[in-house]
Amino acid sequence: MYGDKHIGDTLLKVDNITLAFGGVKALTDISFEIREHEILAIIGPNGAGKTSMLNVINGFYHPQQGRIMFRGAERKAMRPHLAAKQGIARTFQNVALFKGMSTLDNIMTGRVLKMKSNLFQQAIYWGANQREEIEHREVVEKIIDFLEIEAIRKTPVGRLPYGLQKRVELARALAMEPDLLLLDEPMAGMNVEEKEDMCRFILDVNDEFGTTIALIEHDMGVVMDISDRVVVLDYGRKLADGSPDEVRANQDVIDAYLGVSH
Amino acid sequence: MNATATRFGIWMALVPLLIAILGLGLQGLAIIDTSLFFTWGYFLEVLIAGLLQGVLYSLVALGFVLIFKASGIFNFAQGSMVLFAALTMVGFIEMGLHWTLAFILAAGVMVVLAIVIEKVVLRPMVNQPHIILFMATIGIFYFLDGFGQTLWGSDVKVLDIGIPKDPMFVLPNVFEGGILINSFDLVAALVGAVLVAVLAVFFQYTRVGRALRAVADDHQAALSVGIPLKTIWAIVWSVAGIVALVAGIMWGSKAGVQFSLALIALKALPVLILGGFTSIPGAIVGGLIIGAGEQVAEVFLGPLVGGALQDWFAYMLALGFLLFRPQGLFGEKIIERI
Amino acid sequence: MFYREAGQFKTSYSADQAIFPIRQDRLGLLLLGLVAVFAVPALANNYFLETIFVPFLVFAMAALGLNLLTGYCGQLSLGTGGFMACGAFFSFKLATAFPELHIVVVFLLAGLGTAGVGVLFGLPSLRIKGFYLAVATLAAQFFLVWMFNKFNWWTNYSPSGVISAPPREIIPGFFVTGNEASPAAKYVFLLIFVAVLALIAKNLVRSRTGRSWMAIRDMDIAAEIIGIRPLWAKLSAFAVSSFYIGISGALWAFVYTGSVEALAFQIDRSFQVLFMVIIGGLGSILGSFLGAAFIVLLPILLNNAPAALGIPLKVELISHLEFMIFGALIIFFLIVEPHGLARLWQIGKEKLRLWPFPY
Amino acid sequence: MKFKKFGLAAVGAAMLAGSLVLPGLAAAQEQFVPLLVYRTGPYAPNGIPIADGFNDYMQLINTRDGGINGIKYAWEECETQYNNDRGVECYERLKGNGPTGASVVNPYSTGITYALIDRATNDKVPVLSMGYGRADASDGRVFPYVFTMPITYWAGADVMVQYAKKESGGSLKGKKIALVYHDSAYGKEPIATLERLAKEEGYQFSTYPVAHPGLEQKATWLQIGRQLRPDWVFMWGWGVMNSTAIKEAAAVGFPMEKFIGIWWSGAEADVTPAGAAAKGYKSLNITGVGTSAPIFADIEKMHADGNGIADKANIGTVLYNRALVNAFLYTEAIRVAQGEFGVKSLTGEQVQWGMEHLNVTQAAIDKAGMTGLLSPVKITCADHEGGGSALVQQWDGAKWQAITDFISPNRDALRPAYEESAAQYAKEKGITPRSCS
Repeated sequence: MYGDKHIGDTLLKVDNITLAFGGVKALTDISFEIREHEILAIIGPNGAGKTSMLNVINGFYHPQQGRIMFRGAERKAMRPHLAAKQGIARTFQNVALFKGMSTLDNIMTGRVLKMKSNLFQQAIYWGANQREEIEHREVVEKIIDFLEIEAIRKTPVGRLPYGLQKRVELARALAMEPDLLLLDEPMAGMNVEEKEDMCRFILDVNDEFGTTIALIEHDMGVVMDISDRVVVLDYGRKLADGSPDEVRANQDVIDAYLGVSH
Repeated sequence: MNATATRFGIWMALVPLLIAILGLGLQGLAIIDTSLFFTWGYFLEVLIAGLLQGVLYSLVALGFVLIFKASGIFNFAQGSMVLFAALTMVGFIEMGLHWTLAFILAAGVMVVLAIVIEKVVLRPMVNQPHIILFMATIGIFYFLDGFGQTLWGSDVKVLDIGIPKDPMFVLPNVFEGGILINSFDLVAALVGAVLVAVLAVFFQYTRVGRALRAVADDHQAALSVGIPLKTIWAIVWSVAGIVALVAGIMWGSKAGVQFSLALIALKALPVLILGGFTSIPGAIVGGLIIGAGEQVAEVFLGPLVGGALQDWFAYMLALGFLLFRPQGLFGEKIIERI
Repeated sequence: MFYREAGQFKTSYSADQAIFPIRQDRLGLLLLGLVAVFAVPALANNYFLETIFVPFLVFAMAALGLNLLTGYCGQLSLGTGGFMACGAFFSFKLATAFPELHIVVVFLLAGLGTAGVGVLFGLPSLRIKGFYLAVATLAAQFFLVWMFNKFNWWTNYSPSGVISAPPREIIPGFFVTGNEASPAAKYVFLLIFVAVLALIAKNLVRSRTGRSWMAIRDMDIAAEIIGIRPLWAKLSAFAVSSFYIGISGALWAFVYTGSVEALAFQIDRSFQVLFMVIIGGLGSILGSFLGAAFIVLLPILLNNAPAALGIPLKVELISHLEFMIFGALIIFFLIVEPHGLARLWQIGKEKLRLWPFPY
Repeated sequence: MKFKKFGLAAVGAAMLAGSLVLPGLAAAQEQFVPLLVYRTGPYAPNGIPIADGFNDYMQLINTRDGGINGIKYAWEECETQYNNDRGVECYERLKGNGPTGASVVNPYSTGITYALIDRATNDKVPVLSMGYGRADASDGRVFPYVFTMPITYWAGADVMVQYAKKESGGSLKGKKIALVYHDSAYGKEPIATLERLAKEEGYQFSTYPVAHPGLEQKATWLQIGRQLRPDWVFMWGWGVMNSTAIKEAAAVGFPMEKFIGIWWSGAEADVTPAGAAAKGYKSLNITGVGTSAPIFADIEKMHADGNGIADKANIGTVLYNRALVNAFLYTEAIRVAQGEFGVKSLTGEQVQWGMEHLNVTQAAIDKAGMTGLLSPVKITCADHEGGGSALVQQWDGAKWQAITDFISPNRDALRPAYEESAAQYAKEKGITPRSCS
């Protein structure tokens, strides 16, 4: 599949979004789009509003102005679990795993929306529910293989090192078989080797499953290497939007961001 | 601060209006259902009795608020601290000490208790979720119940520090038969008011008080500027212990010092919900509302359902309230961060 | 030594997902089951059956219910007593209004009714959390007990508000409630009933529902992001939990004490069950049983041990000590092992699996 | 690993079993009585003198008389904390002790009594619920093993009304009577009787439930004292509720002379916490007051000899005396049974026979040194109440004083009520009443 990736139509469109907490504007009049099958990076200095942007897309925050269009239809104010239903998955800046559960169970929770057996079938377990459990277990095992975390299947995630936790969180998001995957700093706090692994996984996911990915990342090297397009935010406003090369050449971005950090 | 003061002012201005509406409502109800009884004098009498009772609830709630503010712990053991403090004081009085001396000694015991709790229970549990700490305080509750009885026995003990108990009748010219006010409740309310004033001064103007408020705002930040968290916790638990002692004296001289005193903590919980877990004025106002509310409900609505609704009325009131304003009247709004 | 699982390979996911994947565990459980069903009623005298095994099983049921809510779904409830009262009075009304209804059906229906009440009082959990919710469940506790105490309809207008369980057979000639029920019959009935319901609980927690509960417990925001509806997860936890607690209340009234008034389900009962869950282990089915056994046995041991050891202690001192020991144990467990006896059991097992080699 | 578990279980079982066997190792010929006591918990102030009274009476029988015709009492206390399930556990644990098991059980809690009725009937152990428990258990045809002697709550309500009527100048017509009651099975017992009497006597009757534990009665007393302003207030209170009621009554200025409690609202522990406010408060009592009966000299002597068990401060208190009378009644029943079955350790079933043939005459009371402590009682197969009576006592600020003689309730009206209620119970439980003719 390598090489013949083609970027499709607009999957999600962010249209003039403004978000404020009390008097403080977190996002001002932001517009951009995410296209099918692409990897979009959202970058910007700390406090630029990147995570707030993801939270809006996710349905956690309800913007005061603007619209979110998903697959061409306007999305009304919604709860996060509805976003999940539409096929939007997400990982968090600080790992948000279910600490009391094993790796396997964490990933299995990602299948919640795909499972259909009702409470009584689950209570009896044998029969429909067991078939379903096994069926989904097979899917989850594929993801486990894919992310190379077989060895920690039964380990409670609270005991895992940080890098592995991030990977499990990605696995959980993948288990949802999402159309759009939001990654909030997937490589934060990792060493070079772990970062390389994670990059590979992200690219593989994009390639093999065709999943659209929007990610926030601070490491410019990574961003420039893996993303198809880059959106730059600064103080809640959009500075630039374009291919990595275009963004790299943009004077505003250089002034506001790249010039400072490099 | 200013916004809070303004809001407080608005609320206070609304109170007479609310009371009038409540009275009119009950009067209307009494007209519809003739088995109910209503006169304005009687209504005011019940209201005042309820408000005075409410101050006693506030006294217990205050102990909860102090600890919650400083450590984020919901101290379920506050009730048994009330019992334990009162038992200890009566114990000292029975040894022949004057009650003032007994008070000082009992306060000392409460301070020691606070230090022990901090060392044995709180310190090993520092980074645990709050709900675990809450359950630990249930453990303290049981332990203190047993410990207090082992030390001082299970008998009913009389605690009399000379508070007058006679009924008083005021405004006999305005209302037929006057309005009955219990002098004991009045004294208890005054003591409560004084205690609140002292606590307010303590928090506003002393070094420890400022440190306490800093801790309440942000543990990490307080630690980073060199405020010794452990000392602060011990101090807060001590203060809460002394508040418990005062509450114990008031309740004890009202109902006798005995096992059941620990149960009044249950009455303070709806007060907290109503007033907010972190607000001292909230504890006071919440106590007044719950006190007045449940007395008025019991007297004027109780006959409709066969009475004894005091048990749950406060909880239902608080629960209804919770659905509309989860942070309580004066609590800080909880903003969840992701 | 006894625990060698080497050589036991799982060749299918269904084998791996079995409740007891290790053969020794299965054998042990089978043995335990056989002993419990045949040996215990044959060997234990009525005192053991009536005052240890029967209340143990009833309490285990209640602890199981609370554990589903608090241990698995993370919603602290202090309303257990109130929900037990629901089960007791619902089943009394059903059993007396429809005498032909089989007693197990009565219990299950009472459980369903309690589940409905549980959902009603679980609604605030959508807006409030932690001890705010705990206080809200206290409202349920006080209101329900008051209601059953206040309205005579619930007791069929008994002048005193006490209900007495009518005699009922599980199979013809085999009474489990009322005068003629033998302790052994009660015990065996309870054992099977509770075991089946425990199995159902286990099935639930290892399926989608259980995972949703645990997800809500561990991190509700992340749970919502992957599509778990907090409303559904929390209310289903309240419903299932109340179902179990309701049945335990029915069993309490019908099988254990035989007659009961609403005040038997005071707030103390809620705490008692909560302690079982904490000591046994939050989020563990096994823990519910261990916790129930512990809390049932501790006072009996405390009352008997001094005499057995020849140290005469006054009864009042014993019961004061009991309070203190309870309190201290709660704190001890929360500090040392927040996952309770079940976790200790698991650690012990892991050690044994490796024995005699430490690594 | 499994062996280890079985090992643990075995050790546990052995410990339990050992502790169960020990008390039974004592002497061969003795009469065992389990004592369900509550020396701790919210009702300990009442439970302690009761337990003390039982201990002292049985100790007195053993030390003074060398037992009942030589058969000594053996007894064991079990702490119930006034908890029903604890009570059941205690009963089950102790019922098999002694050479012949429990002779009689005295629960001293309405809730525990209810819980034990089925069990004790099955085990053939008589339950003596003296002034508490089910009033309808007076019908011995339905409740063969439950005894309510000397008097029930319903009869108590009747006595109260009789007293109020006499004090009101012979008629209660148009008077207002309020009942303040503990909102529980116990507190609700008198309501039906008082309602019936309201019709007969023409008084206006209102009820005021007080939620457990009864610390909060402000609203109740505002309603009573400031709105209803009744002529009489009756109270079915328990524990802390009693003293709180007295205080709140005083706070609204209700006259204590018009305030009558049932016999569970009339112990020292019920009035002392109220202090001076309680002076003048009245209550019923099923036993005599004070230490004037001859038996107290013997008790005094026993304590002087160092054989006493009770806390000396409790001797002669209301509840101590009640326990004395209680122990006296079953002691007499055991004597009767010994007459029938021989002088030996008797079973519960035999003691039940003794109870059903118990006839405590004034002469027997005097002979036992119990003069003034109780009125005569005669039990039959059908009547398990035995025609006892109650007196009114008043608190003078320091101690209780009897202010009337024993007053007999009007049982002609009560008996049909017992029978009706018992018949309903029998129907619900599927019991066929035995024949007593």
